Amino acid sequence: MNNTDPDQPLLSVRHLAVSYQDTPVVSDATFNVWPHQIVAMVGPNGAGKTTILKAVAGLIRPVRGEILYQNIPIHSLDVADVVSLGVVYVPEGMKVFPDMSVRENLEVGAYLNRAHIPERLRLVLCLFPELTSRMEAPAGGLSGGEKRMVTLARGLMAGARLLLLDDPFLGLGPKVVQRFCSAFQKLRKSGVTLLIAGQHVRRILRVADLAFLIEDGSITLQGPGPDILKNHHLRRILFGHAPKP
Amino acid sequence: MWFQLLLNTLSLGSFYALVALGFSLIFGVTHTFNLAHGELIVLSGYMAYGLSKAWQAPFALTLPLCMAAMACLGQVLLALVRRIREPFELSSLVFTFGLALVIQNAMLFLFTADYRRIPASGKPLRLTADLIVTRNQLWLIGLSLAATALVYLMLRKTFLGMALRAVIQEREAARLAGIRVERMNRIAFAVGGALIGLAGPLFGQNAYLHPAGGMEATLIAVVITLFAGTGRIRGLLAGAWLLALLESAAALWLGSNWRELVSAGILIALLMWKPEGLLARKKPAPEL
Amino acid sequence: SEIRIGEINPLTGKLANHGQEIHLGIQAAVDEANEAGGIEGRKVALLTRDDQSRPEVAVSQAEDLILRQKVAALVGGYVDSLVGPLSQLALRHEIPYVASASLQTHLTREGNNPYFFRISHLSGLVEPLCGFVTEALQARSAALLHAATPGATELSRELFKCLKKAGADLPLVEKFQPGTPDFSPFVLKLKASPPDVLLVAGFFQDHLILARQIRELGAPIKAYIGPWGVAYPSFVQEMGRAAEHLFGLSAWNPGMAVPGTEEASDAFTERFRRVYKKEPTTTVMHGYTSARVLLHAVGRVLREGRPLRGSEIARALRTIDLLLPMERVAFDTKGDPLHYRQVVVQIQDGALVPVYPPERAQGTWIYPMAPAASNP
Amino acid sequence: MKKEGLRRHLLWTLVVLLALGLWPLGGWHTLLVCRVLGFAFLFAMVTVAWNLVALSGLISLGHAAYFGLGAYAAALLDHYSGAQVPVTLAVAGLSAAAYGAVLAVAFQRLRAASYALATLASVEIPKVIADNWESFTFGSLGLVGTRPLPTISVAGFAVDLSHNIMGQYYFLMTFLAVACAIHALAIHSRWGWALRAVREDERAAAVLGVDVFATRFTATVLSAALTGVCGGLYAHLMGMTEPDLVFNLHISAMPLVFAILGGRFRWYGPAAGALVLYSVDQLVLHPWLPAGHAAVYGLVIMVILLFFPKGIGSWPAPRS
Amino acid sequence: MARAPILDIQGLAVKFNGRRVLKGIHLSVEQGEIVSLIGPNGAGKTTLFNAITGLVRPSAGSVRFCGEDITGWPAHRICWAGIARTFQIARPFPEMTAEENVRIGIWFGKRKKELPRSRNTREEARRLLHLVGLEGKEETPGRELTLSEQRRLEVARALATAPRLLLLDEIAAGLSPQAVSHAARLVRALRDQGTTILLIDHFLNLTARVSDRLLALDQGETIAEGSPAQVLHHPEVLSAYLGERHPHTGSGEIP
Ligand SMILES: Nc1ncnc2c1ncn2[C@@H]1O[C@H](COP(=O)(O)OP(=O)(O)OP(=O)(O)O)[C@@H](O)[C@H]1O
Ligand SMILES: Nc1ncnc2c1ncn2[C@@H]1O[C@H](COP(=O)(O)OP(=O)(O)OP(=O)(O)O)[C@@H](O)[C@H]1O
Ligand SMILES: [Mg+2]
Ligand SMILES: [Mg+2]
Repeated sequence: MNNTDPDQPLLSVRHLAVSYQDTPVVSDATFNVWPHQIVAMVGPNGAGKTTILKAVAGLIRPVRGEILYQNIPIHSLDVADVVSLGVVYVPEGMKVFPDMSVRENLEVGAYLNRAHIPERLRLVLCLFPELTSRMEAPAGGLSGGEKRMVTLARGLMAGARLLLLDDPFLGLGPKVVQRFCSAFQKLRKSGVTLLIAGQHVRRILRVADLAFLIEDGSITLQGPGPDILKNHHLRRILFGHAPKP
Repeated sequence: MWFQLLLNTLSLGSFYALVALGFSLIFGVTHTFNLAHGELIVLSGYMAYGLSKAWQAPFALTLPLCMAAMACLGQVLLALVRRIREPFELSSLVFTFGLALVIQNAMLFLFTADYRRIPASGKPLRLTADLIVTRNQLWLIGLSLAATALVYLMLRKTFLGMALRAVIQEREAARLAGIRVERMNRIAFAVGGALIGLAGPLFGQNAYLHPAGGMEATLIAVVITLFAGTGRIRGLLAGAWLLALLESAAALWLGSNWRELVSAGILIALLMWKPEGLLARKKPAPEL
Repeated sequence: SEIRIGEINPLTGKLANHGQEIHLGIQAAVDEANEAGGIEGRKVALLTRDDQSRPEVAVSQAEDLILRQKVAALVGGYVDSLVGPLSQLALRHEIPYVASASLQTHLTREGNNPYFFRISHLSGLVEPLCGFVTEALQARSAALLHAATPGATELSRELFKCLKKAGADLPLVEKFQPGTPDFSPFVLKLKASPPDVLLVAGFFQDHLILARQIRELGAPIKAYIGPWGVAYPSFVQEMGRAAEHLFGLSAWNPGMAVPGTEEASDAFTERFRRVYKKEPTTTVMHGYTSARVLLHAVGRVLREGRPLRGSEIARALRTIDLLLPMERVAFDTKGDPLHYRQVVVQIQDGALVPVYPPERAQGTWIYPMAPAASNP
Repeated sequence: MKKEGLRRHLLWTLVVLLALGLWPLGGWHTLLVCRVLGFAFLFAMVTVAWNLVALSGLISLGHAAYFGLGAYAAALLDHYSGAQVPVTLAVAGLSAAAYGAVLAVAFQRLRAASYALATLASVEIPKVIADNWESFTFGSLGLVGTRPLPTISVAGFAVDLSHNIMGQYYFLMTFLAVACAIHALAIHSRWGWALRAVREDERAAAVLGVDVFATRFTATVLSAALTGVCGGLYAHLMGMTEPDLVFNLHISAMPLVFAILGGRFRWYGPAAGALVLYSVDQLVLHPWLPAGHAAVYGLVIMVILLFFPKGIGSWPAPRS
Repeated sequence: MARAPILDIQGLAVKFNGRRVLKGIHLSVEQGEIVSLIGPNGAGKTTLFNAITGLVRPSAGSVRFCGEDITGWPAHRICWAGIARTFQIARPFPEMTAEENVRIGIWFGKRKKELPRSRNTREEARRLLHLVGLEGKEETPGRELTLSEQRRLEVARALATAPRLLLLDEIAAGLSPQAVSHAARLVRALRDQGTTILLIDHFLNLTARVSDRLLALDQGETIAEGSPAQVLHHPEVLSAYLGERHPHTGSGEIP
């Protein structure tokens, strides 16, 4: 429906500043996300990645700056309006609807976009076949990793154009991570833009067309993922040691 | 006599369920513990009474009118309740307690302290030699089945219902799925209000209207709702019937004075056996 | 200066309807006195308080009236559990208290309280009722149902005793919690073995449900008697045809006065309707009577030129003998009325017809009552 | 904020205590205010007791059961054996505590709504028994003529607690002081920390070594005992005990309202809520509006909740 | 002769609503060992922890700790006996500050009489918070901590009970690579102080680097046990957990 202009940034964050009860957390973040790219955000714990993503999703109001999605300012919109524009945030953590079955959990994900539920359900189950046998079980009784899968799958069900993934691999086993990671390329081909934050630095940066390093609420480094992975500063900040030659 | 008892029980249970339905929905979706529930029911009852007295409105017509009025009043209630802060359930409980006092007194002022009754329409029907069903009972059973079924279908089979339930369970995740929590609250209060509006005239027909009579209705609603487990609509009806059956059986065999003891005892026993509520799915075990 | 009278009644909550009726009766008596130029030229000020049917509130509010408002006497009161503590308070502060509606025996019989008076008592209900059932109706069997409140329990107990003594069969005696929304199991039991007479010591709202269910389920009893709550025009109005032929008790109703007071009674009725836009009831009359008695005693004290002290008013009360529309009021040494006696009335064609005792009857009773099929 | 806040807090407490303590020595309608505050102390004690359970994370709707049991125990003991008031009060507390212990064991798996409902139902059991065991409890007629509080001698002065309202005032105040002390302990002691941990996350608490059951059990039994003593006091103060009076829903609901409006997490919160609300209602609203006082009372509740979401107890202290 | 194992699990089985989640696990851990549990999501690792710490009642089997049979004990007694754990989905006390969270562990982790009389619990709590990298967050309520901070708090709280056996459930999840190395050092240091450690983690670089032994679970059963190298090359582990393509790194790239 929305024709994305490849010369226009899909998401444009300008001079964003966010605080929690007067404590500034993000001070001045400016970046663009271009359509059909995989963009990565890395940074040490507490740097402000989650905060930026939440601001984009409309969960917290920025104190300053603006967030434009396809040139529409979205920083003052309600979460639901942001979602209906096609920007879907998959939060960190394992928050599922505990008393609803896994299937219902996934269907709720598609609440605003109910056109192709069966297809998307199939796609999601290809990605997380572990859930197939648990579809009718209440989600509250899943294991930690299974809940994480439900959370991710729920986000995928929404049919997003811009998908914001917060620490997507957290709690997942290596095999699932691999499978999921290779799905990124497929998602991108199908027209989805991905903005991924997380701590699986290598894995994320390797696939990222563009990456930012966030420190103390501001962007200190940016560039194509594989390049930036070699950066000394980044390695010192994230890995605590200089790169091996 | 047994059939008669069963029929009476059924209608009493349906009465309980109708009284509880609105409360259960509002509590389930918005976590508002609305102690003014009974007062609103009585208010709606007075409205129907006024309509039928002043304009000889037929009973069937008063129902939709009361439902519409109460749905609107539900929005007012929501506007008030929205300002309450955490811990929401307890605070809303106390807040609506205050509200109940205000409404009660307003009704005392407006409608005086006289007991009123909405006359039953039409003669009782004799089904067999000694099985009699009154119009009132037909209304009760029919409407409670219909209302329960509708609310159940709405909650279980529609996307709206799924959204309502999602909001109950994880508010933030629901918002991120694009569900407008505010709108869900408004819907819950509107539907809940309409259910209150529906219960009012029936309450006035089956029992009586009195400004202080709301507390009893609230109590019924609270007991049935908590007993069934919040948001369990089918459980609500089953719980109401079960309670009515127990009460009637106790009154019949042990005498009316043991009625409360038996229902309390069984209630406690059932709660200890199934703390999650009557028809709750087997609990997904503690989350760890 | 004005004469300050304090009144305590349940003005809110479940008992509000009767509480407010008593209040209106008292108000009527006070207004009447003031319109007539006050008592010995002094205006009467009525200070009304709500007790919320809770004794500690009744006590606090009465104390407020006595200590802060300096009232000369107390009047009002609807339920015995509230009247009891107030009578003790009256004794402590030496302020006379005339209770408007109090029944229980022990309140006056136990202990010696020269400051407590009441214009009603239980035997004024039990005697006519029992006489009516056993002598007039000559019922062979009766069922008793009563609310789980002290007054209703005692009434039921006394009735039980007297019916037993008369040799009546009492197959079904039960009690219920006030506010029960459904009596159908009880009605089914009645239907299984119907007694001649059903005596229900419940309240207005209980009759609304029970009488209706009895009609609907067609329990073939011959008489339904509700000592309280039935003999009210509003009951007839709410129940419609379903109220037909039910019996109740009443101490007074418009057009049903103690012989010799017809004129005063009519004057009261007429005035009350005009001023308060309501139909006076027996409860209103209880309030009115209690206030009249108190004001009369106050007037006597003032007339005799004595100080308006509690002890003086109490003394005047003890020697009072006053003919009022509801009863001839005179107190025994314990403060109980000597002449309080209620009348059995039956609802006939929507009117309350006194039927027993014969000296106050204005019609004959219909027994057995019309079959259940009569249109509810 | 800390130090200054603490000083201010202490100052306030001192002022309030002094006012409450010295009031009766002379002031505005002393006797009347003493009577009203005396009852307020009694209900404040129930409120404080209720809050003990609430501090463990459970909302009880059944404190009328303890209250009624206490009242009946005292009244029956007085009636049948003529025991002295200290004895009847002790037995009142013990019998309520016993019921509390039974409930604490029976309801140990219940939480939140189901606990509330179970406690609500638990009132009916003693109530219906008291209502129907006519040969022993006199059924619905209740017990009348329970002897008033006795005369005690304090430091050589004989104080007739039944007639001396001021004596009654100090007497009840002492009880409230004890209850408040227990309540303070339930907030500031090691047990208080256990209660807090249990309230905030039961499983995490259990894994960290908090004995969840024992913590709750203690709170419930203490709370029941205190409430039972209040019931006993009530029976002696009013001289009568009726099922519907002492097992009244009102008694279960009142502490909840008072505690939440007063602030549940400060030692003085529940008591403050009860004292302020009860006395304002009785001393101001009732006389001012004999018929409409309840509406204003309801409005007051709503307003307090909107403007002091943490209860009026949070008012004097600086906001953090 | 070998000493008696500190933890000895025999045939432990757990059912949820009739579904067998653990099917007879045997495991014994020596004093001072670091043993890691690995396995795909939903294998039953957390459930095993729950069964050990008394939060879930096993349907069969026994758990012995220091020679004592602790099966079916209530959770707090197990804690007193010396077993502490962290939760995979962190559950801090939401209204308490981080410091108070830890102090709960210090106060209640042992029986009252076993607690030393005079202790500066405040200092101790701060030291533990510092240890897990939460300095500066002492006064933050648990509710306001980020997820990764909450996990660190879990560790500090568990340590506060001075356990002899520590069960760590995915402590590295969400930590930056540097913090993971820090965690690895912490785990080793704890072992050096004599604490026995059971570890669950999908970060293989943590588990493989620090543990003496690995236990691989799948669908409630042990599929492999032994040294890290052995287990990580075990074909069943490869197919069920690691995936065929990058057998050695998995998600746990070496930072
Ligand atoms: N609700 C909150 N209230 C106050 N401060 C908060 C809140 N949430 C986060 N913070 C603070 O904001 C800062 C940034 O947090 P954020 O969650 O954005 O970090 P992050 O980069 O996502 O870290 P991680 O890699 O651990 O997920 C942290 O210092 C955190 O303590
Ligand atoms: N409370 C519960 N009720 C019902 N089933 C449960 C419950 N807890 C866990 N399960 C099921 O038991 C199985 C094992 O769960 P467990 O949490 O032990 O997995 P895990 O190995 O820790 O997985 P992960 O790596 O994802 O944390 C899962 O299939 C899960 O669905
Ligand atoms: Mg984050
Ligand atoms: Mg796990």
